[in-house]
Amino acid sequence: MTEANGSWATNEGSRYVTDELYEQLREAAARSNTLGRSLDAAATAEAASLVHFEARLLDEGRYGEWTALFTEDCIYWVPITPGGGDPRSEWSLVFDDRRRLLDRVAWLEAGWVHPRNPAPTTCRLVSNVEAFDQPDGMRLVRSNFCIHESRRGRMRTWVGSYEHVLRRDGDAWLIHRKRAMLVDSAEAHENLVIIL
Amino acid sequence: MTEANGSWATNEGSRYVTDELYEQLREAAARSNTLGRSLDAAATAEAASLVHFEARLLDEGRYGEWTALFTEDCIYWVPITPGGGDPRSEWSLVFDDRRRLLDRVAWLEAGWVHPRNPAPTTCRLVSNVEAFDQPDGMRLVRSNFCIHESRRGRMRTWVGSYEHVLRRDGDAWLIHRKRAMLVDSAEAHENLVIIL
Amino acid sequence: MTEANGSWATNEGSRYVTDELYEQLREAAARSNTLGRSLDAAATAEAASLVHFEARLLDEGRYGEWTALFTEDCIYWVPITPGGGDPRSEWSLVFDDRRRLLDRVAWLEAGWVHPRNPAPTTCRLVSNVEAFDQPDGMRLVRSNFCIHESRRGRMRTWVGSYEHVLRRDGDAWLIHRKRAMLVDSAEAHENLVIIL
Amino acid sequence: MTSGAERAGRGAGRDYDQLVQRSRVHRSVYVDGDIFAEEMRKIFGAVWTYLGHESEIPEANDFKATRLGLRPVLLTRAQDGSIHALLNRCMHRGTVVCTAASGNARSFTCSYHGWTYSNTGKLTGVPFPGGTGPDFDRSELSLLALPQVESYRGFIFGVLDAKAPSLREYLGPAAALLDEWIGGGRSRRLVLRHGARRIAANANWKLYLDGAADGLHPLFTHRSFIELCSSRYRPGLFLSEFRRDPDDSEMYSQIMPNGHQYLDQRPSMTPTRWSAARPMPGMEHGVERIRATHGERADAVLEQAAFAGMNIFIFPNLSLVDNNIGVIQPVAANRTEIHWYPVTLSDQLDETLALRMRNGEDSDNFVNVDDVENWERAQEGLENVPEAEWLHTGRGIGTSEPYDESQGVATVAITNEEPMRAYQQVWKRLMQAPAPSLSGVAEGSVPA
Amino acid sequence: MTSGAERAGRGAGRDYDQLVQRSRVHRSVYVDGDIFAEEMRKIFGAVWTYLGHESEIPEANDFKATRLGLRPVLLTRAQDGSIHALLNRCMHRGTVVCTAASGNARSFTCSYHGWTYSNTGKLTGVPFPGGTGPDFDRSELSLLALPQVESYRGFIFGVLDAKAPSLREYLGPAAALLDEWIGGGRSRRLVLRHGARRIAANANWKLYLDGAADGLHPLFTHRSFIELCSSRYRPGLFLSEFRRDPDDSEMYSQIMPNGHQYLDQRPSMTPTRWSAARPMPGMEHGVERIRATHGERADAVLEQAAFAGMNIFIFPNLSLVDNNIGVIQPVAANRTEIHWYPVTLSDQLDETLALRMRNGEDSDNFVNVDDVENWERAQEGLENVPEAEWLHTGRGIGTSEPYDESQGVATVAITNEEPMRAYQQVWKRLMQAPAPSLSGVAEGSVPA
Amino acid sequence: MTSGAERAGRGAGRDYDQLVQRSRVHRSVYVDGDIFAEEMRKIFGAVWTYLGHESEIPEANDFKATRLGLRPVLLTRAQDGSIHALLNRCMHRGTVVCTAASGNARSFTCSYHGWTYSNTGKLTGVPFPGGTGPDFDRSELSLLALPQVESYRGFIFGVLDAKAPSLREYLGPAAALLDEWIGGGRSRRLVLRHGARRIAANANWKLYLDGAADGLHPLFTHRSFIELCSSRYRPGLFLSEFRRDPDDSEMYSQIMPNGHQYLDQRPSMTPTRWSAARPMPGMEHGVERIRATHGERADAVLEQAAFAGMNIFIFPNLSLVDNNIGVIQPVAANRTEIHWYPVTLSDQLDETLALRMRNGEDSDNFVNVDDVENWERAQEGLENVPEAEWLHTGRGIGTSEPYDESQGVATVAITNEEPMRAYQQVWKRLMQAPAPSLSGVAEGSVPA
Ligand code: FES
Ligand code: FES
Ligand code: FES
Ligand SMILES: [Fe+3]
Ligand SMILES: [Fe+3]
Ligand SMILES: [Fe+3]
Repeated sequence: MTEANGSWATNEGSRYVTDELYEQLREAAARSNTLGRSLDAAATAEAASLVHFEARLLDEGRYGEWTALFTEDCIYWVPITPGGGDPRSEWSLVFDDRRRLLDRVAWLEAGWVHPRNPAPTTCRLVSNVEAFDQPDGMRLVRSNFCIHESRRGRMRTWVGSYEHVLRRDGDAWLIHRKRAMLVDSAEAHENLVIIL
Repeated sequence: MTEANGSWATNEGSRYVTDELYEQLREAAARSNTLGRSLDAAATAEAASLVHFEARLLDEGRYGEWTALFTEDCIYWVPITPGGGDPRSEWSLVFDDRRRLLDRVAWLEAGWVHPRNPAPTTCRLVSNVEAFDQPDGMRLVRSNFCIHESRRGRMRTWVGSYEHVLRRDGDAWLIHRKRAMLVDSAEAHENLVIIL
Repeated sequence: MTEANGSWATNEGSRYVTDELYEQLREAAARSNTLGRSLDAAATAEAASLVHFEARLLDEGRYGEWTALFTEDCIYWVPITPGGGDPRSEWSLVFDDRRRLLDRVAWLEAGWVHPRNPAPTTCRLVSNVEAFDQPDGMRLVRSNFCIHESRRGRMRTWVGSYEHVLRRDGDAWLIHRKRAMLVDSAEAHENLVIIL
Repeated sequence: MTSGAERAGRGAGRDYDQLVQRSRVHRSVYVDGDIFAEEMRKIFGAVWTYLGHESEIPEANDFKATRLGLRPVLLTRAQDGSIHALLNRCMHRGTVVCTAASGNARSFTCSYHGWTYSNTGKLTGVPFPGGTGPDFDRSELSLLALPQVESYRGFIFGVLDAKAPSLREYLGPAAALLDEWIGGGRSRRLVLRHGARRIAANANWKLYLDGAADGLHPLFTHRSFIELCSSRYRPGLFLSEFRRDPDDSEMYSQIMPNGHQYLDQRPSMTPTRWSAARPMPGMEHGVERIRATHGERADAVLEQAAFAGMNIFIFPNLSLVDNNIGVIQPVAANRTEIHWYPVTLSDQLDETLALRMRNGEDSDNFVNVDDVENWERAQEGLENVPEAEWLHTGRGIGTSEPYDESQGVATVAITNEEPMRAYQQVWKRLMQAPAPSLSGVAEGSVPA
Repeated sequence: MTSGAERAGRGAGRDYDQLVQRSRVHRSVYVDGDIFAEEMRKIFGAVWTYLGHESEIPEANDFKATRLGLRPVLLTRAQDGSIHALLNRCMHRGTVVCTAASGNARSFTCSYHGWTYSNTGKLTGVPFPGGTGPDFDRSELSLLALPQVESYRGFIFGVLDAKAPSLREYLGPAAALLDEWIGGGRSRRLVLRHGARRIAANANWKLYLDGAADGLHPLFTHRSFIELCSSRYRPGLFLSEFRRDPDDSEMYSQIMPNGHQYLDQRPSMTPTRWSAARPMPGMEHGVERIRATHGERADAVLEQAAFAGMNIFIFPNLSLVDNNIGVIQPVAANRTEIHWYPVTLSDQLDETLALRMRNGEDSDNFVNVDDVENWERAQEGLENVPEAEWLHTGRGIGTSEPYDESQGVATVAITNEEPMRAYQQVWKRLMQAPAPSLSGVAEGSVPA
Repeated sequence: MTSGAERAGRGAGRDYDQLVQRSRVHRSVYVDGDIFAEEMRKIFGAVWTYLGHESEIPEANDFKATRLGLRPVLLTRAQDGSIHALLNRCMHRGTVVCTAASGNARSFTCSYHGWTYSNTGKLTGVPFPGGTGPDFDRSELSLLALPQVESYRGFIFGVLDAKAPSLREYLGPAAALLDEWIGGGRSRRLVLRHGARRIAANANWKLYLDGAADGLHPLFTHRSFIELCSSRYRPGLFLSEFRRDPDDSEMYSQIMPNGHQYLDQRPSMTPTRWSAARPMPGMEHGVERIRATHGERADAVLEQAAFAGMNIFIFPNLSLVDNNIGVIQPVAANRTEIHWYPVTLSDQLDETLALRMRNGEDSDNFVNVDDVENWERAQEGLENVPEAEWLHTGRGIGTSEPYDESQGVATVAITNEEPMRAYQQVWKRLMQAPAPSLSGVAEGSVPA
């Protein structure tokens, strides 16, 4: 990863995080429970293919391939406030721009994280995939997840819904924004050291 | 909801609940473990689109839109007896005709239900969607569900399989009958104050 | 079941379990976390149709129909070693050739298994279905499962991922190999008396 | 890790006179696991306790698995029709002998080493008897059986004390209430064959008892139901009467010896009980059919689908409400199940059957859930504030005589907490008495 | 099955002088459920305990649900602006009166039987008062309230002991640290309105305290974060100073009376605290904007987004770290929650807001998880090896004077375990004292 | 909330002579959490207890995480090849030092504050030693190590008592059985490198022991397997011999000093052990290959894939069954894990390997599950019926002499419960003795 050096501290991997972006995120979250019916079967299947591939990459720890699914100006966001709230003025469980997302992967992979020694194994069920077109040409994908995490004989579950915003990139779609909304986001959680 | 008045007490929202209906429900339940392979991908996707939309409406508390998915002579049934049993002579966890279904929504929405103060949040995974044609022109849909319900720091799960019977309504399908069969339907359950 | 007699002890239902087969299984497992994107929507839907049908047969205890989905030289394998390991030199939770698979069904159905008196009820969520073509013309299917098992008021869950290898049989696909990889395969488990 | 049963005995040192006073009860009575373990020995089975209903085991050799407190019990009907309550626990090494919920069997074979018991509990077979040795006496190793099992109008009760006075005596004036609840003369029988709804609450079992004859809570606890009825239907439906000041109400509560309680709701269900019924699925169709068939008797027939309006509680675990039998099943100090059995009548008309089912579901769906939530909120408050030691139970003191069992039946206002105070005196008396022993067990007994 | 509270009292017989010694502490202090139950009565509320912040209930009649140890508490602001801490447990039958997390209400009605309390705790209404009886005295049945509730710079504390010395006295020299943490003069206020992050650890609550002023663990516990910074960024970022021998460090720890502790991390954050900040989302955009707007004041403005660098711990449950308030919430002997509230300043500039949020998440995501894992590993080791009875707490003995509360503030090296030894002496003193009682409760008290 | 360990001591007051009698054992021995906590101190480690196998740590500096009762233990092979059993619990604050299941390491660094221990347990490094203070003596803070660790034929055992007689002495006549089980002369070694199957049962660990040499239960417990064999295959397969009256059987059980037990199943596996094997996957192919390669030796070679037919139990936690090592891992009074390790022989032929694996899975899949269910049913019955206090253990009394350890080996019929009675006497003796202490720990010990 050539990005993994001090130059990041002033590079583009974070510059797009502006008040305007925050406002977009806040509005999108607030709007998210007004969606109608999913697009047709083809669009839904296309979306499912991507979110299932993504889930598999995470379950198998293929983080390099995983980050390659994201746009350069991506956001990976796990709000605490049910529904999303306002990330500009509130804490999130996770709020990653591309730089911090790469930090996170580097941190996971370096091997020093005690709650990942030994590393948990995970299995992600992602169902209820639905797809929607946005006015800006992006593709919005909703799905629900249930992640089982096993470590040292104990099992944890992480449950909630995803909203992926996809941007077309040639023939394919890239993940532009990913929001994971835990069903119990504002409650106490044990250590979160996996990517949702 | 203009239906929400005393006139319901004698109206059509219940009149279709006859011995014949009970017999149909009993027979359909008894037959339900003889189904073969699902219809083609298109029919399956169409079915999935509907049950996933329904699940999302329930997770988001959009009860008005949810009831609009049902036919005027609908049944929402959650049997206690594994397999279904005979609803005419047995209790169910839920047995709603349209009137009682609207009662249920009104009851939920009025805000007086103590176990919903505060209201639980839910996340429904609905998978294994399969679709079948019935001789009477209806479309039968089978799926499995796992609903996580979070409230005041505690998580509950409700697990089982759905059978939706859809009736064509112009271009679309409406839910004519919905049966939710909990995998532990005859066991003790904590408060059931969500719609399954 | 005409197979259910002593002739099995020397018949073809096991003869294909050779060192070569073991080597194939070991290699396939080792390769399984290098898969790319799923095939198109049609192939995925076809695969989903089969694994969902299979899941339903198991939930409904239709074991005769279930075994009919498998090839004559099938393998049903549940490794202990995460990722699969080497079944030739390691124990598995289950390692069935066709003969032992039929043994298992006969054992379940005969009614003498104490932990199945009464029998548990199950509900299988199978999601994240993806399909891949193999060089040998077989169709590989990946999916994730969460099985809830209820018995005498207690609920257990079995969570992990499946890999089905399908072989074409005329118009249809048969299950040639099925591998169920529990997310906690190497941890302690309570009684496993269902088919995963 | 601590099983409930092993703790019995630890609760023995409590000063129950301190814990249960006339106008207050100590929180430990609801939250202390040691007291709970003690209750499982000293309440359940120390007095006549409901075990099941004859209609659940109608044929010779029928059986049903049930519990007496926490103890697994097989309720059997022998070949000769007699009813037996056997502790479902092998006398060899303690294995639960039968794991089926119900069935028909002349004998039960333990799955571990094959000891076989008749359905009267007799050890009839031990494998390879040549190896048992000379001291082995099969006759001493019958399943422990409740020394007394009796039924009244189909309700089967059992007691561990061989010398306990008769069931009829124990029921006292409640027997007549049971008759009245069943109605229709001695030949009418109840039928439990309509499934069972089991609910679980994270709360102490006595919270159920506290509400058994209480007319104060419905207006607040059941507001969601009352509002539903009034907003979507009309005044006068079930429970709406609880809006009124109970001093103006014709409803009343009654206290009986041995902890039994009663609340008569029928005065609020007029002109007929059916008229108070909330519309239920199929009502219009059902009513039309009944009116067409039964003419002037239609109103009387419809009463078969209406709630009984009688709330009878037989201490410690049987509750008759609406048209249901509720069985209180304690699980832990802070966990209780209620098993609701809808019942019908031996002369139930086919045309009222479905209406009766649907009507009953209404209470389960829209009423009971609010009770459960309040029990759980009470348990939470009681467990977590040690400084607030007391439950207040003094409402109505001074408005009625302190209940004394020698009185027989006492009638009080429905918001008076005297029924609660009365059963608590019974509870205290039992907790202060020694635990009952089974013959053959007491000798050799080891203090736990 | 055993509720925590019921066990209070069982821990009473412990010989705490044996269990807490100068250079070691007995494992039972961390694993024994009876001691935990005792702590919930004798530590939480026996001294001034943090309950919430004024900015969480800014308006008249605002309320917030919180806990005092395990006890559910309603923190209310009355119509007149006064603040009250009410035990959220109905005086009738113990029901939790209010299940909302926060809101605005003049009164609270119990969902069970409708008793209504004002937001100062007064029982203002009982339904159908005609039936209560002559002995019923509403004035004796107010919600139990903490007899003393005071706030300092917006931090609200309460204590069960009506005669406890003032909060200001209890805080002692820590009050000045709070001032310094807030900064900007007395008119600046803190704002808690940015959500809360609740984490759960399967470990005893005191494991948090043990690390509150400890400068030894970061290099090892937080190695994942330190490596992340150095491998992907540059030297000198947050926590990297802990690599150096603390004897060469300018950082220092302080011990204060009543168990309060302090670690000053600012000497490691130079030239400005902001300069030690790890890059966070939006940093470049934010910094440019601030530099453009504020010119030479930009560096000073950026300090608003930087960590405070002061680690203040107010015994027993309030921790100020980074820019967050951490509240220690014990759940069980082996379960603890920490509730982190990011705070901003009343004069926070809009342009530093998002940076401050993002910066704070960094510690939560990449730092705290390693603490939690180590607490859980410690709990596992402590629970399962009875032969290894002791935690070693002797580091630094002989390098500094044994702390005595009469000293006021003592300054020690950041790896010296004297702060831990000091709070343990306070803990021991409290555990050896009787539990506090609430007026009206003590009389009538029943030994649990 | 109550950790198991904290309860040790509460079980101390039990009258074990009352609880364990010649023909019966009290239920509390199986259900009482306090007795369980006591067992974890007084049984596991008080006598030689199995910890692991040499083939699991073959190389210098290999290690494996295991448990001694509940205590986490690191089993290490030092650079010099010596084997050590270290309590995996940091001497600083109790943290589990190593969370890896196995690996190769010369030293272990605690993740909390960086104390470093060699793989012989020595504390070799403490960070920033300048700050420890003058009293800090590193040599006193080594990881606690089992004072005695010995192995026999690769089986590694440890004991907490420095003065315990040798392992060889403890094994007594069981050592020869181990030799026989391994077979093939002293040069043959066992290999544990084939994974491990861990099963969990909601039952007390001693239920495993009760069946270790019991020939009565198979016909009933394992009926599903026996029926499978006879319905789909032919007579004479594994376990089918248990259908016959054991008095006519050539199989026999043996009792040895220190609680060891043995059941010889080989007489039922004729003409060869392999001939009793149920068909397993790959059998035809494997047999053909072996016959083709080995000619007349084929039958002998196939015995390598067959079950050993010897059931050896070394008290308290090692069981040899089929071709597996079973390790009994107690978790709670009502929870036990059995860890099954399939083993092969150092001279195992490649062509028998897969057959041996597949054969072993058969027992796991179709046999053991029925044992587990019966243990759980027994636990359920034992926990919930306080009035049925006893497990009956009297079968065979009067048919053989009461076993006395001075006898050495005693042989009894396979349905005689004398082996169970015999180990219970050992259990009682240990529970009546003081708990073992580790040097340096006893002094300073605090009664829990
Ligand atoms: S436990 Fe019932 S026969 Fe042995
Ligand atoms: S418990 Fe609060 S009003 Fe009765
Ligand atoms: S706990 Fe191990 S180094 Fe501190
Ligand atoms: Fe009620
Ligand atoms: Fe830290
Ligand atoms: Fe066995």
